[in-house]
Amino acid sequence: MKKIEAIIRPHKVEDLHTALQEAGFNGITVSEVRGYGRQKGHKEIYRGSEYNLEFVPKVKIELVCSDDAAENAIKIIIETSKTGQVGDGKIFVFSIEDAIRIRTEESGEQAI
Amino acid sequence: MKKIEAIIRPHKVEDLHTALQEAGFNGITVSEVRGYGRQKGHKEIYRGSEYNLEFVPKVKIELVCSDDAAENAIKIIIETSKTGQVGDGKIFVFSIEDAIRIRTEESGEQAI
Amino acid sequence: MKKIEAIIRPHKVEDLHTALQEAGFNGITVSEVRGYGRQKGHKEIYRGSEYNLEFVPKVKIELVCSDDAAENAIKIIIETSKTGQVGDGKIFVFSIEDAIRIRTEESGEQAI
Amino acid sequence: MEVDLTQSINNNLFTINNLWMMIATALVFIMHLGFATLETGLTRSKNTVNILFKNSIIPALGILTYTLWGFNMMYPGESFAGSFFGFSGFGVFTDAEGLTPIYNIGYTYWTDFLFQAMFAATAATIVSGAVAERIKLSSFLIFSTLFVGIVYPVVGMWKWGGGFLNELGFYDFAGSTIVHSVGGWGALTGVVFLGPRLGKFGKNKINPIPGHSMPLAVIGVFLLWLGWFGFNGGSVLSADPGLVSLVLVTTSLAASAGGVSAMISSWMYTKKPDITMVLNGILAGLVGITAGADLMGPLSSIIIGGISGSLVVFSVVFFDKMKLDDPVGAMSVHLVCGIFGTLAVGLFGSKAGLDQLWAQVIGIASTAVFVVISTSLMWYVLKKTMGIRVSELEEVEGLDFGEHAMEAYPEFEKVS
Amino acid sequence: MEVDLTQSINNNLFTINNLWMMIATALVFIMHLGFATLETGLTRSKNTVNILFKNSIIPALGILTYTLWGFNMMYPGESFAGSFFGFSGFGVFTDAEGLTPIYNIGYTYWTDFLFQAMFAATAATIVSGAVAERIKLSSFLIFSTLFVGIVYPVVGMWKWGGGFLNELGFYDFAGSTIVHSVGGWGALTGVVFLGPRLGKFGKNKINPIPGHSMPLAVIGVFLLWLGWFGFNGGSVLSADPGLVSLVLVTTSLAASAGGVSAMISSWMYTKKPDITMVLNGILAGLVGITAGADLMGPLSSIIIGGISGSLVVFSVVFFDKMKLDDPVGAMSVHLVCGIFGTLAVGLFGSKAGLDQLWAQVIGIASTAVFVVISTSLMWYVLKKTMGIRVSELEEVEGLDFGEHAMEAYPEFEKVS
Amino acid sequence: MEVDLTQSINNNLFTINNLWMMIATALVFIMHLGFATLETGLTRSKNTVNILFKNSIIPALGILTYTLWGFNMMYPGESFAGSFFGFSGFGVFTDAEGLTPIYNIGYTYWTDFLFQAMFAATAATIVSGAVAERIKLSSFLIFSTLFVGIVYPVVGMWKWGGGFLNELGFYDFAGSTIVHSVGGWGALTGVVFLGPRLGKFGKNKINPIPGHSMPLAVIGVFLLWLGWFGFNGGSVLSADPGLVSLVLVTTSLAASAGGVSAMISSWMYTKKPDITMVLNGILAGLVGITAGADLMGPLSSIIIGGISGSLVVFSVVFFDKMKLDDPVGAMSVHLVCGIFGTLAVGLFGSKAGLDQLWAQVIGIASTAVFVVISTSLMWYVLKKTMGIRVSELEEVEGLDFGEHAMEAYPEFEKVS
Ligand SMILES: Nc1ncnc2c1ncn2[C@@H]1O[C@H](COP(=O)(O)OP(=O)(O)O)[C@@H](O)[C@H]1O
Ligand SMILES: Nc1ncnc2c1ncn2[C@@H]1O[C@H](COP(=O)(O)OP(=O)(O)O)[C@@H](O)[C@H]1O
Ligand SMILES: Nc1ncnc2c1ncn2[C@@H]1O[C@H](COP(=O)(O)OP(=O)(O)O)[C@@H](O)[C@H]1O
Repeated sequence: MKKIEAIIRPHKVEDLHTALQEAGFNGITVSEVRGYGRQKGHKEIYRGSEYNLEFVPKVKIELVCSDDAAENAIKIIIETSKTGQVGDGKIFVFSIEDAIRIRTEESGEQAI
Repeated sequence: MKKIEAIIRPHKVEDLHTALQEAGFNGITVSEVRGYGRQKGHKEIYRGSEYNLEFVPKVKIELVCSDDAAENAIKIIIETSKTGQVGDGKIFVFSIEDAIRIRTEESGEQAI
Repeated sequence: MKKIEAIIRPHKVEDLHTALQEAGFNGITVSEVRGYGRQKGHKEIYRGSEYNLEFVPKVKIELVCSDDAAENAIKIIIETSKTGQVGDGKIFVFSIEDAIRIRTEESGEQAI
Repeated sequence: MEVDLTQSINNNLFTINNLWMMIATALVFIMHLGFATLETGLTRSKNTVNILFKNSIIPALGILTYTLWGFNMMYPGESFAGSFFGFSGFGVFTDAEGLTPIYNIGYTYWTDFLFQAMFAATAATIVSGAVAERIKLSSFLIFSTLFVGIVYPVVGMWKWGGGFLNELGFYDFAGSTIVHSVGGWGALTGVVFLGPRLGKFGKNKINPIPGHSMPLAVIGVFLLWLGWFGFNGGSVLSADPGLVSLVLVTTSLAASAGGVSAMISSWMYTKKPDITMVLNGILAGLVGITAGADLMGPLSSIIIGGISGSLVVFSVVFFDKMKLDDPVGAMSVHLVCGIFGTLAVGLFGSKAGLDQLWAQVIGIASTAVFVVISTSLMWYVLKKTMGIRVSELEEVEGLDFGEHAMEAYPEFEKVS
Repeated sequence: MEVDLTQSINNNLFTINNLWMMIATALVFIMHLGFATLETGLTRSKNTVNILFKNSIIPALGILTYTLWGFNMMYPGESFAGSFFGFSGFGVFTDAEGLTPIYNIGYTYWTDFLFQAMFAATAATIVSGAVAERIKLSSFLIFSTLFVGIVYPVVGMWKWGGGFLNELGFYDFAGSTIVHSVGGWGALTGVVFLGPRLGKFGKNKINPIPGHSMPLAVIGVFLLWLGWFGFNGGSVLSADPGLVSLVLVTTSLAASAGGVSAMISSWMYTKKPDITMVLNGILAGLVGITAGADLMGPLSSIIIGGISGSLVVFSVVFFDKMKLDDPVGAMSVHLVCGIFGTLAVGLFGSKAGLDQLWAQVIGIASTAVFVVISTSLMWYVLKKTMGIRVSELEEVEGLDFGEHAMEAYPEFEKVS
Repeated sequence: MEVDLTQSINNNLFTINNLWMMIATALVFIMHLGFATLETGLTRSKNTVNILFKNSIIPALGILTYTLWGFNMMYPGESFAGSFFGFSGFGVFTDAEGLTPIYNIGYTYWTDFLFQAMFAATAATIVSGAVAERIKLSSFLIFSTLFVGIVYPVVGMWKWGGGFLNELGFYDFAGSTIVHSVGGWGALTGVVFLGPRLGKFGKNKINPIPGHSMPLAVIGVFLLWLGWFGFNGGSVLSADPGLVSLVLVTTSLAASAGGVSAMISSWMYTKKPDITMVLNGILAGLVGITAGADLMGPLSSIIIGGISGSLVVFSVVFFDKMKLDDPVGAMSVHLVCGIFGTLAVGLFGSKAGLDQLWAQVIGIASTAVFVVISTSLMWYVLKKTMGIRVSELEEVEGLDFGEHAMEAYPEFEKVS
């Protein structure tokens, strides 16, 4: 099994979620993060002083799926989250040893 | 060493924390996430329109422990977090290459 | 490639970020977490009752880099985040299978 | 001609008095926002919509009930009043005389009605805080309607409507007993019937459940203090310069002393200065002075406020020990200090004396008996029929989900 | 000597009246904070700085414009007024007479001016809510200045400045039409020209966009209710005890009935009690009673408020169905209930009758025609020249970034 | 008989005047909530409990100190007053005469006292903002008590108590100098003795530290503007229709012009419209007009407000450049605009002239000398004895943990 972590733009979450759902991915976990990368953040102003807000709001998507499904998941993430502008984000792929569904105690691919 | 990530119901955090402590697990990291899965979220209402809040508030627990202790940790998580209702959450297990305690620069199992 | 996760004190984020940037690490992802460990949290008071706030606010830094760069990254994290007091935090190192830049679809070390 | 002049002068005085009473009405009105923000600030965000909902709809329901029958039950007028109960019919209505000094030199019929209507709703709002975070909305709305519509006007009539407490010499200037401890007793029975919030009391352990926003709580207390200028100042029932200004002074001094005394008590008791205690201390001072705000001098006001401020600190701790869970401290503020303030009339100021003290005790006791019994009955019947407490799951997930399917702060990612 | 006494008595009355009018002015002023918090609460946090900015600067701009020419355009005085337009010059100025009962027994020139100036700015604030979360700041500021500076005083003059609507017998006590529906029509054209917020309407689907803070919304509504005591009560233009106190009663009863009726309607319609609907219901009742607050008795007030409260619930749903996106419900509250309230003068209370109803219809229609045409023109020109809507990217990221480079709640880690 | 009538008329006037003064007192009271929310909004959430605590307890402490001796130090009465210092004994007390027009046609003794007591506490609150986020609570409480209890009444006596500044012809209507710049100088010395917040000034770099809640800041400014109606309007010391209404107009025009001018200045300077600058601009206009609010016409008020509004923008930037760290801009608003407003009396309006200007300069300078020296002494002694600054760790973790062991927004998971 694989765990896919994607850091994407916040306003892409809904599209991505819909696309994943349609493709049969039935679970994801989402969290709020701030990112720093090539996209350099906003200039902000406060009481007459400018400063650079280096961290940009991003959303992290975590998706666990079977090895086979990973490629498709990655494709979907790229398709829905790409704008071509700096700051679209990254996808990281990990291998995962086990997954367990707490409710049923099933493990492995049954669990996801 | 293993890293265990569990996505659980928010109100189970305290029980789980107490149980882990009692079992000798001396460190965890907790964060707020939103999950989508079989549990389909609440119907919400706002100004006369209904909509489905698809993402459900969950808490992510991260716990790093020795390979041997992992099984026990998983057992404890299941025990305390299980309600039998859809939405109890998942446990994901990863292998981790190294752990370092910043304060002492110890690494490996000493660090956790 | 490696993924480095560090749990550090919130007020160290800026220093760490500056140091990583200077060392040529061009991207990180940051999120807010709460930690429990040897540092036992504050005594808090509310309406005449004391209680122990066991979870301490921490920040999680996620950094993906090449295998070679990992050591340097770890060194920098330790240097900037260490105060010597209990609660400085932990560094966890994972191996990561792949990284993809959504914008360009590059993968591997090019992506980071 | 001189008669004309005298009448014009009289009319002017009437206009001034009435103006003050209308402003006092507006000030009492804003107390409802004070209660709303205070109670919201001292509870958890998962129950915020629910609390805001209750505090928004109570004034509306209270004013309507008071229009329909409450006013005429509380102030039935001589011809319709007994010593314990009176009623002069449904609805509010006046002829032209009601708008002249003949009705009362201090206010028109309409001002009279609206000022009293704003007062009435505060009693129910006091209960709302104590039963927060676990009560079923529908049951609470029924309880509140009955409470504002029957319990409050009946007790009110005993004193302000010319009933037996008035005849007896009981003194309660602006309602330490008639408003605050009436609300407080209703809160107490509610707390007993409902039981504590889940997780509040462990074995041998009290778990504080901190409120989610201190700024909201502070906004609430300042608005309440402001509103009290109308609550006490308006209870003079005219713009009498000496009396109203004295009342504002005693009110402010008691509030100040209450805040400072609560700060000192809590600082000594827990080793840290506790903002929620200071806030409750200010309110405690305000409730404490309410029964005798027109009878005290500066020093007595400071003493009464100071005692109330300490009382509230230890009372909060005491109720916790008794496992009576009151999220916002309504019982400590309104019941305990309401009782103390009523007694203070017999202990300090121009009416102090044993006879007076005895009259005060009777007033407190008869109110206690009636409100405890009547509200217990109401809670009991509601509990047996529709239930008064939400399910465990709903309580855990928050009443905002369960009762309203809505969130108070629905944003997940701030920038989505 | 008697003349002296009479004059002193008269002066006293003048002082009282003027005092009430100044207080009413302060109460209307605080409505701006009410609008600011209500609109902020009902929109997303990424646009909060923008909304606060608009609502803070509008009263300032409005007061200044009104000083420079607006007041003299709305109240030109007989010698400068036609039936449709009048103007008596730039700036505000008075001689000594303007500070005596000779000017008006109810208020001085300065009080007159300031009370009206506070009113004026509310009309623009109404628009602000409806066009929130997507309008360009600079265009909005220009629109608002023209709206407060020209559109509002012109319509106002038709009735309150002695223009043709006044001659015709049209009645609008405190401005259901002259203030609220003027604002409402401006809101409607703005919404049409701007289009809905991104993501509000999917194919066959309405996506609610919940506001980010219910406590702020509640604070707003209570402050507005409070302010309405000055808005309606001050429109008596003196401290007349009978009339002002009646107006406060009708105002409060309509607000209460509006809230309760909206609660019931929304509870029946969506099966859950919706706090935002209760809040809008209270405002609806207030807007509804505004045209005839001095003509109604308690029962008519409750009926008018009750109808308004239900109207607003179905109106919000209706506008959503029409794909007219109004984040705070300004059109439902101010336009729909403004129209209903104006009609209510012909249907209920002491002026009810077919003739009056007809006059009301003419007043509503002529206001509609003028405001829709003039504001459409303004929106059109602004759209063609500087543009009225922010870029898609800016809307997605929030106007706070784009327009202000600032965040309303900038903290990331609370404890950093 | 005529004498009777005259007296009744007089009594009525007394009642009206006193009513206004009591309302003005309530309005000044609500400024404390304004300061509390403004300062909370413009600082970080980790220090919120601390700021709320200070702003809740200061009015209480201030009112008590003023009761005990402050009032009698500031208004000693002729028999107890020198040119520089006077004192007529401890405590407040009046005989029956103090409640009649014999005391003063404008107010009773009690109203007089309470109005002045509310004023007094504002001076300390001004300091509170400037020293926020790093000062030790206990030291601040001692400083504030001495400041309200000694520094403020001494300077106040110089002018309002009949001291040497009054004899000299110095004019300060409602306290641009006597209240605002007294607070401002205390803020300045505090800032110097404390030093900047950690991380505010890097090498060659100013790091803005954004406040955590813009809605709170906006609530604060609107409440302050509202309160200013009482602050300035009440300083007429009667309900005189012409004068009070003029003062409300000049106050509002200066506030509006201040806001607009700060908007323009900040928009031009930083290329973005800055809400915090608009808010400070409004306050700047209010402080600027305070010294001469009864002397100006509309145009002068707009000019004074406009200049103040720009002044505050550049002053904030200037103090940052001087490495004087003032989280809320208290020095820019209260000190800089307090000085400018005091000078403006000599430059604009009915008292303008070189002699007056000179008197104003003397007033400003003598206040500066006395307050700077006395507060420096206080800060110095406090620093050497108990310390005035929290530890570095405490500052980093937030004063809420360190001083109060409490959080303002304690929720971690909203739904737990
Ligand atoms: N090496 C990295 N490790 C962890 N997260 C990263 C790394 N590089 C980038 N990110 C995350 O990805 C986001 C987007 O990256 P960025 O370089 O700005 O744009 P792009 O992905 O278009 O090249 C960043 O905001 C950050 O959250
Ligand atoms: N494939 C997955 N990848 C990542 N997170 C998942 C996945 N499936 C479920 N989750 C997380 O687990 C939570 C619970 O899952 P759900 O399917 O609702 O219930 P259950 O665990 O009882 O089957 C979800 O809300 C989501 O946060
Ligand atoms: N076994 C663990 N698994 C996951 N996170 C941990 C673990 N141990 C500690 N942490 C995280 O590291 C933080 C610091 O650890 P702590 O034991 O308090 O201090 P130190 O790192 O100085 O020994 C904790 O607050 C927690 O977030």
